[in-house]
Amino acid sequence: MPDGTVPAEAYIDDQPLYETPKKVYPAAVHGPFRRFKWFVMAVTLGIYYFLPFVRWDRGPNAPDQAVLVDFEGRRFYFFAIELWPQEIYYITGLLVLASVVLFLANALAGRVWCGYTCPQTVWTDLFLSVERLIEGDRRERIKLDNGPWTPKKVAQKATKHFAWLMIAWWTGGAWVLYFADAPTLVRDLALFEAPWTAYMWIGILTGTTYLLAGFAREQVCIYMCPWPRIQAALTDEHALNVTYRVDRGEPRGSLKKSAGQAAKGLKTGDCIDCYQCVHVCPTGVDIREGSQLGCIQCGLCIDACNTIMDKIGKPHGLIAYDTDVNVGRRAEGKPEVFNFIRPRTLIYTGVLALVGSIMLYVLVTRDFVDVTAQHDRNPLYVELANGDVRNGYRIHLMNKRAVPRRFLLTMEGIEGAELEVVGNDLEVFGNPVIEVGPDSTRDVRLLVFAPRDQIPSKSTPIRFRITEAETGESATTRDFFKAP
Amino acid sequence: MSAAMNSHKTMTIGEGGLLAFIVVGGLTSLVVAGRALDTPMQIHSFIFALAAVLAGIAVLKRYYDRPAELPPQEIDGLPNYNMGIVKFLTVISVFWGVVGFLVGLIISLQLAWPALNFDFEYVAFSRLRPVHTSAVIFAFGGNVLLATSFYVVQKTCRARLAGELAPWFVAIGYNLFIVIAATGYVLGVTQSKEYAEPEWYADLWLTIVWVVYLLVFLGTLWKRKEPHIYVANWFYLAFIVTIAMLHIVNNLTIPVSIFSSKSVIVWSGIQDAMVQWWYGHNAVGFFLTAGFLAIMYYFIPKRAERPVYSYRLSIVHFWSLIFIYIWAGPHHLHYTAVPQWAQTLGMTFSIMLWMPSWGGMINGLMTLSGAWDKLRTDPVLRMMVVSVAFYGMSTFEGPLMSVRAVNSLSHYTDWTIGHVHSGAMGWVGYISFGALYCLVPWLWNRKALYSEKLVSWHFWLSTIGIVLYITSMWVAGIMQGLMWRAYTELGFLQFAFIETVEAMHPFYVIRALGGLLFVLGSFVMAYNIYMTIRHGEREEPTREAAPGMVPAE
Amino acid sequence: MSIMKRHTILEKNSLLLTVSILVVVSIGGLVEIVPLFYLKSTIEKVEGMRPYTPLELAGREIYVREGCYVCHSQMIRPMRDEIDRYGHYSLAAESMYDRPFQWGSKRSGPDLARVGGKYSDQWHMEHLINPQAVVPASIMPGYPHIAERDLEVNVVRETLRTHQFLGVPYSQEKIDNALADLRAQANPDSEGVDALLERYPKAVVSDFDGDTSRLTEMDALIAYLQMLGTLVDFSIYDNKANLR
Amino acid sequence: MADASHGRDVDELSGTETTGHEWDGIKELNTPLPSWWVWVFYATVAWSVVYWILMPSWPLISDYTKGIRGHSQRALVAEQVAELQAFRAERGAGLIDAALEEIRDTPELLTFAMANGQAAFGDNCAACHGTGAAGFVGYPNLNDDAWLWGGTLEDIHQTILFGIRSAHDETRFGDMPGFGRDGVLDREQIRDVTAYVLSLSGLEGPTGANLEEGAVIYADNCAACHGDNGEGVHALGAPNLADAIWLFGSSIEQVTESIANGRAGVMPAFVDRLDPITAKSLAVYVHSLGGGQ
Repeated sequence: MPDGTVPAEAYIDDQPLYETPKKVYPAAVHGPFRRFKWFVMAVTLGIYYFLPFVRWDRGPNAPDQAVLVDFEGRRFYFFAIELWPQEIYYITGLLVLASVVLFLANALAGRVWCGYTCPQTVWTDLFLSVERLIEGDRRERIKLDNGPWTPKKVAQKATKHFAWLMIAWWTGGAWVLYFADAPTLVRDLALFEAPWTAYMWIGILTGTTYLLAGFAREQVCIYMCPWPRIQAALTDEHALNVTYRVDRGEPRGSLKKSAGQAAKGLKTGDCIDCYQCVHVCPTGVDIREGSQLGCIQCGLCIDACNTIMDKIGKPHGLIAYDTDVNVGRRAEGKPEVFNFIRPRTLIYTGVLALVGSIMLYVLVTRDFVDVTAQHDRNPLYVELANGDVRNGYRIHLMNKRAVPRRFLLTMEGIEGAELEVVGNDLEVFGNPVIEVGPDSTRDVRLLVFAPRDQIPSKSTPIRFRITEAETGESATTRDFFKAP
Repeated sequence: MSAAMNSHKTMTIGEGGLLAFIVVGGLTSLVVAGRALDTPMQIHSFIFALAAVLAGIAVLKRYYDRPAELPPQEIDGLPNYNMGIVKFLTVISVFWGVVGFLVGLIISLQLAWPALNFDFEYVAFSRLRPVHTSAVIFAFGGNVLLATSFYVVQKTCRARLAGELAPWFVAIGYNLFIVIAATGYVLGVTQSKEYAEPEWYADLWLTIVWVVYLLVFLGTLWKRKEPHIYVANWFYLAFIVTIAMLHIVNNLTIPVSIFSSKSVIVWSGIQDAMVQWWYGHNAVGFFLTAGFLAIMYYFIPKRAERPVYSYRLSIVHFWSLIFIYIWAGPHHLHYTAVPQWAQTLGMTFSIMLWMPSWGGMINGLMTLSGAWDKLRTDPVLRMMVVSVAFYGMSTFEGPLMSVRAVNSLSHYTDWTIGHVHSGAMGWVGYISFGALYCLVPWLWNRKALYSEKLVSWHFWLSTIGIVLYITSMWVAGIMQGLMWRAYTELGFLQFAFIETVEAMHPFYVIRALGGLLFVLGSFVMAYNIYMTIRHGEREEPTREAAPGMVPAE
Repeated sequence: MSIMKRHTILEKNSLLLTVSILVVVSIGGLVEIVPLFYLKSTIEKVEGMRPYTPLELAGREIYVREGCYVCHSQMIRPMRDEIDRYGHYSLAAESMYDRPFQWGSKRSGPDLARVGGKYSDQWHMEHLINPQAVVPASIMPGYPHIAERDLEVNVVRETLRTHQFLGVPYSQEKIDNALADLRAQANPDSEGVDALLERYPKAVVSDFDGDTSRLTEMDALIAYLQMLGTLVDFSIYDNKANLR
Repeated sequence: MADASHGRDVDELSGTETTGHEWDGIKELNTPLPSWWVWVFYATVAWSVVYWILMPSWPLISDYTKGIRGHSQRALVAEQVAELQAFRAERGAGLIDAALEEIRDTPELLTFAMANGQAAFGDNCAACHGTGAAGFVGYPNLNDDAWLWGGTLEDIHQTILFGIRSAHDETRFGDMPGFGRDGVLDREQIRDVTAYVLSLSGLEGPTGANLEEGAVIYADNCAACHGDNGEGVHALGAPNLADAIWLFGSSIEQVTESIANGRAGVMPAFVDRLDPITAKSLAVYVHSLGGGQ
C-alpha cells in the first residue's frame, strides 16, 4: 500500500453511486468525410425505408414483394431467390460472408463499419442532425440545456422529441413491412386492422430507436457493443485509422502562444489547440490522445481540422487516416507506405471469394425439386397371401417452382418390384406419376410390392427417383426394402 | 515453528494424517475391488488403490527428501510463494484442454457422419459426449481455476499458500476424479444428470477434495498481509462455496450396494429435474462465470497495467450476480411439467441477471481504457479482451433465450449448443488461454513467451473456428425449431422428424470445421507453452515482461 | 455509514464473507425447490402410474448407461405441434418414479416420452442394432452389443430395495419376486406372466428380441421403450383439474 | 501521485481516484457506476415485477400466486388444439358428401383423410390391431391382402361402422361352429380335415391323417362357407384357407383348435363413437395401408 494515502473506507462514499455521463454536443462540420457520411446515410436509410415497397414479379402463385420474410408460409424471398426452411443454411453462409467482409474492412480501414454504416451510427447521426436543426449548433444547445425552462425551450424540446418519435415510429413501421405484403400492411395499420404483433413490434422498435439514437448514443459503442473489442483485437498496424499526427502537431499551442514560441526559436507544432476535433466528435473523445475505445473513426475530426488548417494556411492532414506503421516510419524519417495488399487482406479476399463462389454455385445449381422417403416402422413389411412382400413408405415430394409439376416416381434396387401410390391413378408404364402443386410439398403413401424370389436379402438397399419428364429435373433418396 | 525443529525431522500432522488416510482409503479400495459387483466398479476401485499406493510412495519420498525444516513463509521479508503446485496445474490444464477439444471434434464429426461411431460401444457419441463436456468444463476449466486461484490468492494476499501437502492433495485428487469420471463414461457409468454424470463414489471423492480446496483457499486468506480481500478472491470464494453446495445437493444418492457402481438418487421426477437444473445452470453461473470472472479481475488489470475500472461496480455486480444467478435455473425447464410459477421465476430472474452480468464485462473492458493501444501489440491481451466481448454477447443472448416465447423455439435445438459454445469457447476458452499465456512466463521465469506470433496464430485459428461454429449452430437451431412447428395448409405437420435431421447435415459439417480450427489453435498453444517452458522466448520480446515477478519457490 | 462503506467489513473478514455468500446463494434454490415438495398442485392426480417392472427398470438403466438422454428428450411440451407429433403433453405425475429423471435437454433425435407401443419390437431391435438399416438418414450410433449381451441381474433386488427405501411403492412381494418377474416379462409363454401382470398392471409382456432362450439387454431396453408414456389412463384424466 | 490536498491516490490517466489499496500492483478506481447500467437494471426489475403480477409466479404456503391474467399454458394449448381441430374439421367438411372413392382419388381430401384416419386409428383401433395395424393372433392384420369381410373401401367402412358380431343391429355375423365341441365331428375326423385344410396351402398336416377322408369331410361340412377350394366367402366372413395368411395360426394345434372349438372374433361397432368424417377417414386410411381391394 502506498504510504500517505487515505484508506478506502475513509472517503469511499463521498461520491454518488452512479453518475450520468457528460452529454456530448457534437458540432456541425463540413468536408468530404461529412459529405460521405451524408451519402451513406441517405443510401442505407433509403434502402431500409423503401425496400419493402419494391416489387418483383414471381408469377401468379407467389408474392410480388422483392424482399419478404414470410413466416406463415415459411419462405424467404429475396428478389429472384426463394428459400425454404431447410435451406436456411444459406444464412450461415451470409453470416460467415458478413463477418469476413467486416474483418476485411477492418484490415483495410479499421472501424469503417462503426464510423459510417452501423445502424447505431446512422440513426444517431440522423437524430443529431434533427436536434441541430431544431435546437441549433453545439453552442446553442449547451446554452439551451443550461438555461432556464422558457416557453421557447419547452417548444424546442417538444418539437425535437416529437420529431425523434416520428422517425423512431417510422423505423419500427418499416421493419414490420418486411414480414408481410407492404402496401396491404400499411393500409391495415392505418385502419387498425393489422395483427397485434405488428403493433407490438412497431412499439418495441419505436422505443428502442428513440432510446438508443436519442439518448444512449455513444454509450452503446463504449460500453455495450462487442464489436469494438473484437475489432481492436483483430486489427493490425497496417490498417488505416483516424490518427492525430503527433510528430507534426506537437508541441501544440494557440496561434499566439506558438508565435511566441517560434519567436524564441523553439519548435512549434501545427496543432493550435482549437478543440474543433473534440467538439465535432460524436462520441466526445479527444483524438489527440491516441487510439482509444471511444473512437468510431468516422473522420469528422479530419474534416474539422482540415477546415482550421485552411484558415491558418497550413496543409491538410494533421488528423488523417493513417497507419501505425507510418507513424513509426515518420518517426524514423522514412517515407510513408500504404500496404493494402498483404497476406491478411489477401487471405480475407480469398476466403470471401471462396465462400462467395460456393454460395453462388449452390444458389445457381439449387434444386427445384426434392424427395425424401420414410419407411413404415410398424410393421416393417407385410407378407401377402401369395407370398409376395410389401413395404410401405411415406414419400415427401417438394416442388420449389411456382408452377404445378408432374413427377414420375421410379425405384431402383429390386427387379420386378411394383409401385403403387395410394389414391393416385396417373401412371406411365406402371410407374406412378404424381402431381405437386406450385411451390409446395406433397406427401403420398407408396406401396412397393416385390415378388418373393426377387428379393435378395432381408434388407435390400433401394433408391427412389422422381423425375419431371419435360425438364428432366430429378431427385433421389435412399432407403431399404425389408423382408422376412 | 520451524526454528524449534531444526535438529531432527518429524512428520507433520498433515503428512501423518494424509498417510493414514491413504492407507485406509487404499485398503478400502482393495476390499471393494475384490468384491465388486460390476466390472466398472472393479476397474475404478483398482484405480483408486493404485492411486493410493502411488500417493503413499510420493508422500513418503517427499518426507525423506525434504529438509527437516518446512519451507519458510517468507524469505528476506518477501512471501515465499508456493508456485510448484501452480506449475503442475498449469501444465495439466493445457493437457486436458487439448484432450477435451479433441473429443469435442470427434463427436461433432460423428453427428455429421454417424459411421464414425464404428458401432463400437466405447466410442459411441452418447458415451463420448459427457467425456467432452466434463473434459472441457471440469478437467480444463477446473484445472485452470485451481491453477489461477492458487496463484492469485497467494499474490493478492502476499502470503504463501496454506498447507504443504493439502494443495497437492487437492490438485492430484481433483485430477483423479477427472480420470474416474472420464473412464466411467466410456464404460457406461453415469447417473445421467448432465454435467453431474459421475456416480456416487466419484461424487463422494470430489466432495472430500473440494472441502480441502475450500480450506486451503480460506487458510491462505487468513494468512494474508493485505488488509482487504481482493475482488478476484470474492469471486473465487463464491465459486468454491456455491459449487460445494450445488454438488452435494444434486448428487444425494444412495448406492444400491457399496460394491456396485450404481446408485439411486433421492430426488425423483419433477423435483429431480428442478434440482438438476438448479445445479446445471449454476455450474454455468459459478463455475464458468464467477470463477472465470475472478481470473479476469486479476489477469486483465495485471496484463494491461491499469487499475480496475470501478470498485463500487465490483461490489454491486458481485452481490447482484450471485444472488440472482441462483434463481435462473428453471429457464431450462420452460414448458415442461415443472409448474409455471417456477418457470416465471426462472425467466424473470434471468432477465434481471442481464445487467449484473454486464457489470463484469464493463469492469473488464473499461479497465483497458488508457491501455487500448496495447491491444495492437499484445496478442495475449487481445485474447482476453475478445473473451470479455464474448462474455457480453452470451450474457445478452442468455436472458433473451430465457424468454418463454424465444425458448419455445430454441429449446431442444442446436441454438442452445451454439449459445453454450459462444460462452465456452469465446469467454471461458479465451480468458483461460490468456491466463495461461500470462502464467507460463511468470512461473518459469521467462522474459516472454516462446513466440507471440504463435499466440496470434492461435487467436486467429480459434476465432475463425468460433465464428463458423456459432453462426452455423445459431441458424441451424432456428431452422430446426421452425421445421418442427411447420404446418401444411391443411393443418397437419409438414415435416417428419427425420427430415429435420437430414436438413442439419450441412450445419454439422460447418460446425465440425469450426471445431477443427479451434483444436488446431489449441495444438499451437500447447506447442508454444511447451517451448516456453523448455527454451524460453525465441524472439526479442516486443514488450517488457510483467513486473512484480517473484522467483518461484 | 453507507452500504459501500459497510462492505469493507466483509472485505476484511473471510469467514463472514464466506457465510454471507452462502446465505445469498441459498435463497433462490430454497424458494424454488422446497415448494415443489409441499404444494399439492405440483404433481397431478392420475390413474395408472405404477413403479417400473424389474425388466423395465433394468432397461432404463441401459438407457441411462448408453447416454440416450444426450439426444432424446422425454418431455412433450404443451404446444400444438408437439402434441400432434408425439401425443398428449407430459405430466409431472408421469415421471414420479423416475430416479433420475430423463427429460433430456436436446433433441438430436425425436422425443421418446410416448414412444411406447408406437413401433414394433422388431423395428426397435433392428433400429438399435443398426439405425441406418431402417432409417437411412438417421445419425444415431448403432448399439449392436446390446443385442449380444446377457442382462446382468445380480443387483436387481438391491436396486428395488433401494428404490423402496426412498419411498417408491415396491412391496416386499415385488422385491421377493423381482427375478421371476424380470424373466417372465420377456417370455410370454412362461408361467409367471399372470403374477407379473397382477403386480404390474399394463406391463407389456413380449419376446422383445425374438429369442426366448436368452434374456439379453435388448429385451430389457425394448421393454422399457415399449412402456414409455403408456401408463396414465388419459381417457379418465381430467385436463381441467390440472391446469397450470 | 497522491493528491496533495486530500492525501488521496488519483489515477493519472483517467483522473479518477483509486480506493487507495493495491494488490500485487493492481489498484482499483473508485469510478461511479454508469447510469445507463443502473437504469437498465431497474427497468429489468420493474418489468419482472409487472410480469409477476400478471403471471403465476411466487410460491406460498399452500398455493402460489396465480397472476391476474389467469394464464395457463395447458388451457392455452387445449384451446389451440381445439382451434386446429375445428380448422381441420372445416377443411374436412368435403368428406361428408364425398363418396369414399372420391376421397381416395382427390389429393386434398386424401391428405386430410389419411392424417385424420391415422390419428383416429391410434385412438380407437391400435389397441387390438396394433399401432401399425399388423394385428395379433385373433386380431387381423390390416396391412395384408386377406380380408374376412371384404377389403373394398365400402366393406371396410361397413365393418368400422357396425362391427362384427357386435351389439349393433346391423352388425355382420358369421358362424364358425365348434365341430368337436358340438359333437359334429369326432377326433379322428377333425385330424383328417385339419390335414386337408393345411394341404390347401401346401402345409404338412398331422401324421397318420387320411387326406381323402379329410376332403370328403371338408366338402360336407366346410365348403358351404369356405368354398369348394377353400377360397372363402366375404359375405359370411369365412376366410380363405388356401392362402399364406392365418388369422388364428397355421400350426396343427391352432388349426385343430379352430375346427374343434370354432372361432368368433368380435369387432365393436363404431358408428356411435365416431363422427361420419372420421369414420370415412378411417376407412380410407385402413384401405391405404395396403391391403385394400
